Amino acid sequence: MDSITVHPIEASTLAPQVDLLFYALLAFSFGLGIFLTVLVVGYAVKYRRGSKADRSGEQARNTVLEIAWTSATALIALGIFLWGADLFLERDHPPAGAIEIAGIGKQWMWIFEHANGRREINELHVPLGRPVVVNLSSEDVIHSMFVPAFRMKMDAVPGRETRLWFQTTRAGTFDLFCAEYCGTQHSEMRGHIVVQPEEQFAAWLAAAPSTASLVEQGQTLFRALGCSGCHGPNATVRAPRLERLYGHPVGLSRGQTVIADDGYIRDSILQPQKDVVGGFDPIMPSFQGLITEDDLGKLVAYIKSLANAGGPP
Amino acid sequence: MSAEAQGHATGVEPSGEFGVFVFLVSEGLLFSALILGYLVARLAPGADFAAGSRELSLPLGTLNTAVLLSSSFCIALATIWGSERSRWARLAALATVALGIVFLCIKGYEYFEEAQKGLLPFRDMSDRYPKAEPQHLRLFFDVYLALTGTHALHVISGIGLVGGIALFWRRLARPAHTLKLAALYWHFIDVIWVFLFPLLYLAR
Amino acid sequence: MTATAEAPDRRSYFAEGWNPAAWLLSTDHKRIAWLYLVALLAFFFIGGAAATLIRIELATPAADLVSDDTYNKLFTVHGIVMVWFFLIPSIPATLGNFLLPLMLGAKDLAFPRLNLASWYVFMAGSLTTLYAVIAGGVDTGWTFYTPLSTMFSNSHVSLAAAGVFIVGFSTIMTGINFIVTTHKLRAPGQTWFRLPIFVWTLYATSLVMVLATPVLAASLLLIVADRVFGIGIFDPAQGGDPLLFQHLFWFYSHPAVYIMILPGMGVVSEILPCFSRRPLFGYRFVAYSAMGIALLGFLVWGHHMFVSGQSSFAGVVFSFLSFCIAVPSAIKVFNWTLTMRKGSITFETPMLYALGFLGLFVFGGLAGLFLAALAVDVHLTDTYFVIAHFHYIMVGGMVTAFMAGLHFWWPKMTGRMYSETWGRIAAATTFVGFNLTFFPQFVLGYLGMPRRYHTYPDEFAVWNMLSSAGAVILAFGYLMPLCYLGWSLFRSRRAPDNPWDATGLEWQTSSPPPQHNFATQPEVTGPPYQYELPEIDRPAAPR
Amino acid sequence: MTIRAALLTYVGLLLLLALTVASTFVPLGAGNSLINLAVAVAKAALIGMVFMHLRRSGLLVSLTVAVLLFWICLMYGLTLNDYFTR
Repeated sequence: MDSITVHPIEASTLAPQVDLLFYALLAFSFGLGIFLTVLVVGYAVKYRRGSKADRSGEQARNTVLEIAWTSATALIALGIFLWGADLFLERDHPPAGAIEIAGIGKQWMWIFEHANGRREINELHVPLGRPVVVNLSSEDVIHSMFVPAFRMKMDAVPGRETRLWFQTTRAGTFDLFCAEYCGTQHSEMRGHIVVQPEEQFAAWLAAAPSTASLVEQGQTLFRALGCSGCHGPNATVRAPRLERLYGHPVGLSRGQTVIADDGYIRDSILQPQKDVVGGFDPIMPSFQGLITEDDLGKLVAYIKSLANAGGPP
Repeated sequence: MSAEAQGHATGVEPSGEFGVFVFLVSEGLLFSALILGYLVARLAPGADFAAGSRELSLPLGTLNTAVLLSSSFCIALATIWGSERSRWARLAALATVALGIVFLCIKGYEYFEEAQKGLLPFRDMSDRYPKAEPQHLRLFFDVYLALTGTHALHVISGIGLVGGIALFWRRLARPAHTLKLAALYWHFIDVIWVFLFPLLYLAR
Repeated sequence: MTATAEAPDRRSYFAEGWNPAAWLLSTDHKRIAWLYLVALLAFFFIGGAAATLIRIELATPAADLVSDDTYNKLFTVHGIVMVWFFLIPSIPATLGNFLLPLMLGAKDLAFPRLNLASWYVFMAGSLTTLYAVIAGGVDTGWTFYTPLSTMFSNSHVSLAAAGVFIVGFSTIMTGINFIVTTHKLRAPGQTWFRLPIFVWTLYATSLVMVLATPVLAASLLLIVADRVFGIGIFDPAQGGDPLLFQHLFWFYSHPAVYIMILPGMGVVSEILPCFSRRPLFGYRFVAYSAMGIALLGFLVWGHHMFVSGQSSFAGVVFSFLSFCIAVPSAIKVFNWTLTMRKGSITFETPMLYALGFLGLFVFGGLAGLFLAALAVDVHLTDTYFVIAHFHYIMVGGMVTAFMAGLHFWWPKMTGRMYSETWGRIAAATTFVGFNLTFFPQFVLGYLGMPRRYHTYPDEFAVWNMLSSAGAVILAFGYLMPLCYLGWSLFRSRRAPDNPWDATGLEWQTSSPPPQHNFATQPEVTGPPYQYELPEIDRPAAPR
Repeated sequence: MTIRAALLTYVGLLLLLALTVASTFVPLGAGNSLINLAVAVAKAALIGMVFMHLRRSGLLVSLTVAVLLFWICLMYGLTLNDYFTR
């Protein structure tokens, strides 16, 4: 690219809002910065030794002035804080009906999995205008998914799931970076987000090589790993059933009740002794280190799909 | 603050004491940071972190606490006798060192037993520990080793300090004063253990 | 002790004894300051050499000078050396060490032997880390983030961390020494509000040193324990939490930023009044704001973690507290500016550096507002915007202040004047070179270029090229003082006791000072900075 | 500090130790932790006040100890603020 860029592309609903705050801050900073520069340079010239300036009536302190600029600074800071925080908290509220994609960071690549099982590496296709939630996890160290055009960034932390969402506003191909230093080839951990109009995206998704959907793959794993031996319908061992589990409250042996969300299911697979369901023995083995993040995502997807399955528990 | 404002008027003595306390603040924050690791693990929802506590030997832990409290008492006597220029001061300091060594021996024996059971990362735990789910135990013993290990290092340096003063008593310009400053450090190590003991041994 | 029969010793500390032992075993704070100065300058140029290689590599988008692994090791060395072996001790251990007793009218620090020991501990630690670097390097970044540093890095992490751990002890020793000295060894009549601002800022810095460094020690200890024994407190596979490391690390490392900048603020607070011939405007507010910064500096560390997986609520809390710290910083800037009003200003080298500091600190500080604003930080964090921001504060602010202070007190330290012409040229060169190097990085960050990138997409090429070009100028700016200051030691005119006609106890003794600083115990009778306009600028007597 | 005071403190410390160990055999749930913590604070206070003669040290030393406690609160408060709201 030959021309000098000073402004990154805006391609999400969030981008113009962040830019508005950014440019407001820029205007304020330059205003104040230049005011102070003019003042310093002005004083330096005006009161240089031997100049004819009037030097009478000088003060060494002025409490009213100190209080005035202290409170002015505090008020302006408070205003910027509220603006930034308000915009930031939106990240906790993805719009309803967002499509969910699993994103996995791994030294040194990004793996994305769509709900129908289509996987891509270092590239992520998303439909234009639809809200997208990316559930991030990491296989090894901390990574950070960063899309400058969306003004959006979130760390992928090993051992837990984090989340970011965005809603695109223009079609095109945008940079995807890993922003958290993750080892030797950190700067090669780059990719693209391909934003396509809805129909094109649907066609792309459907043209997927005939792999099974995430849920189907999860079901296969569920049998292969032996989960169905205890949790399945014909199980002999007493283990909680998983139908209508996701999104519903679960009574624990400790007496508390939790809602079975993604994190709960994940933890129950990796650290089964942590939250034992009331009335059951803590006999489930841990799968920590035995399955990849990739497979874990499939299992969670399968268990989530059971939420609406089956009859009354 | 009146003596404060005088600046030079205050002698060297309070400088030393003040300096030691500032150092202890630093040390206190070191242990606070490590204990924060303990709190984060223990307060995490669900995990039965404290269960690891049952694997520790309560009798030995209690005995060791008593040993360390006794050593503190000893060095307190040493400072009293030191200010009275009594010959007993040096003996009490040596007794303190002896109790410190007893503490380390008991602690070492505990480590040995725990390593035998496969609870410490010195041996590969997956083979040694019989239970299928060592997850929480492992984290507990990680924290346990970090806390008690750092504390043991402090006991060792305390032994070096007090032992050095007792050995070179005659060659020091003001042995009683130096001992008084070292005693502050020793008591501090004791205070740290006073908190570690219930956190680790009595969590149950 | 008492100045009875003995004739006052007029021989300077600088002339007394030039064998190695007389320097290496001296407990004189002035000589220890020199030991630190020489060591720190060496580290500054080691860190600078690494930075030069980084900037050459980044001049083009492709990898053309070093491999990715070498690049990662270079920025790690640059970070570790500059932060722990230069910036943290820079002003406190050199100028602070030299001046604190002089400014208090004391013979030495409260614990002179501890002071000497701190230098040896510093050398032991820094050379340990340097050995780790020579033996193969460290590639974790200076932040040592887990689990990269504990589980995945195959480089010499333990050794490097051990070195930093040891240097931490030296920092704590200096902190204790300064705190006790300030409390106990002030001259008769020197009440707290008669202290120069430089002493206030050293005191605030020392508090931060004593309170923050042990927490760094704890986190490094746990990293080494993880690598050696497998103690997985930060290891998610054992149920530990990698974010806990970030909390502990930034609990130290954010206040550490104030260890770096506070003494710089103190230096500028000495220089601006002197060359404006005016008392420091709002002395008490400047003093309080130093203490305010030291306290608030501990409350804001979470702003390094807005996208780390920390809870949103915690993010909001830390953002709010981060904005609070803007207030005392702004107070200082306003007060410095008004100090110049109605003064009689001259532009010697220290003043030029101080004015440069003011400009760079203001713009660096304002960039901090962007990073404290949550939604904007999500975009800017871990990009070159952050790099530009903290280099404006630490290099533009701290190193410029260090240069200002070095030039200001050079006559006192050595008894020699340096070339004023070269001094002014160097000050201007660093200012221009600095802005050319780091301003483009603000733009790069906003465009989205992540930090610690060895190669980058072509769209960032132009700004990177500009930045690398600026770095060449900056390098010249820093090499120049090395030459003419070094030269001045041997061939230059002798300095008078008080070349700047400054107030402050340190100027009342000879240049360089005698071994015990003062021939007679000085007394303080009034507030600091009692500057008066020179005859030529004095207004007609008011009616 | 007199020998008598030191001895009394020592006996007090051992009694507190016995109390805290004994209390673990009574299942009280969170109450156990509370008792343990209270006893630890009491023991630390005894050691500090008598053995480290904080009672007689000047304002400066008391202030130093206060600073330590305050900073521990800062560290714990702001870190746990994250963990409790995740």
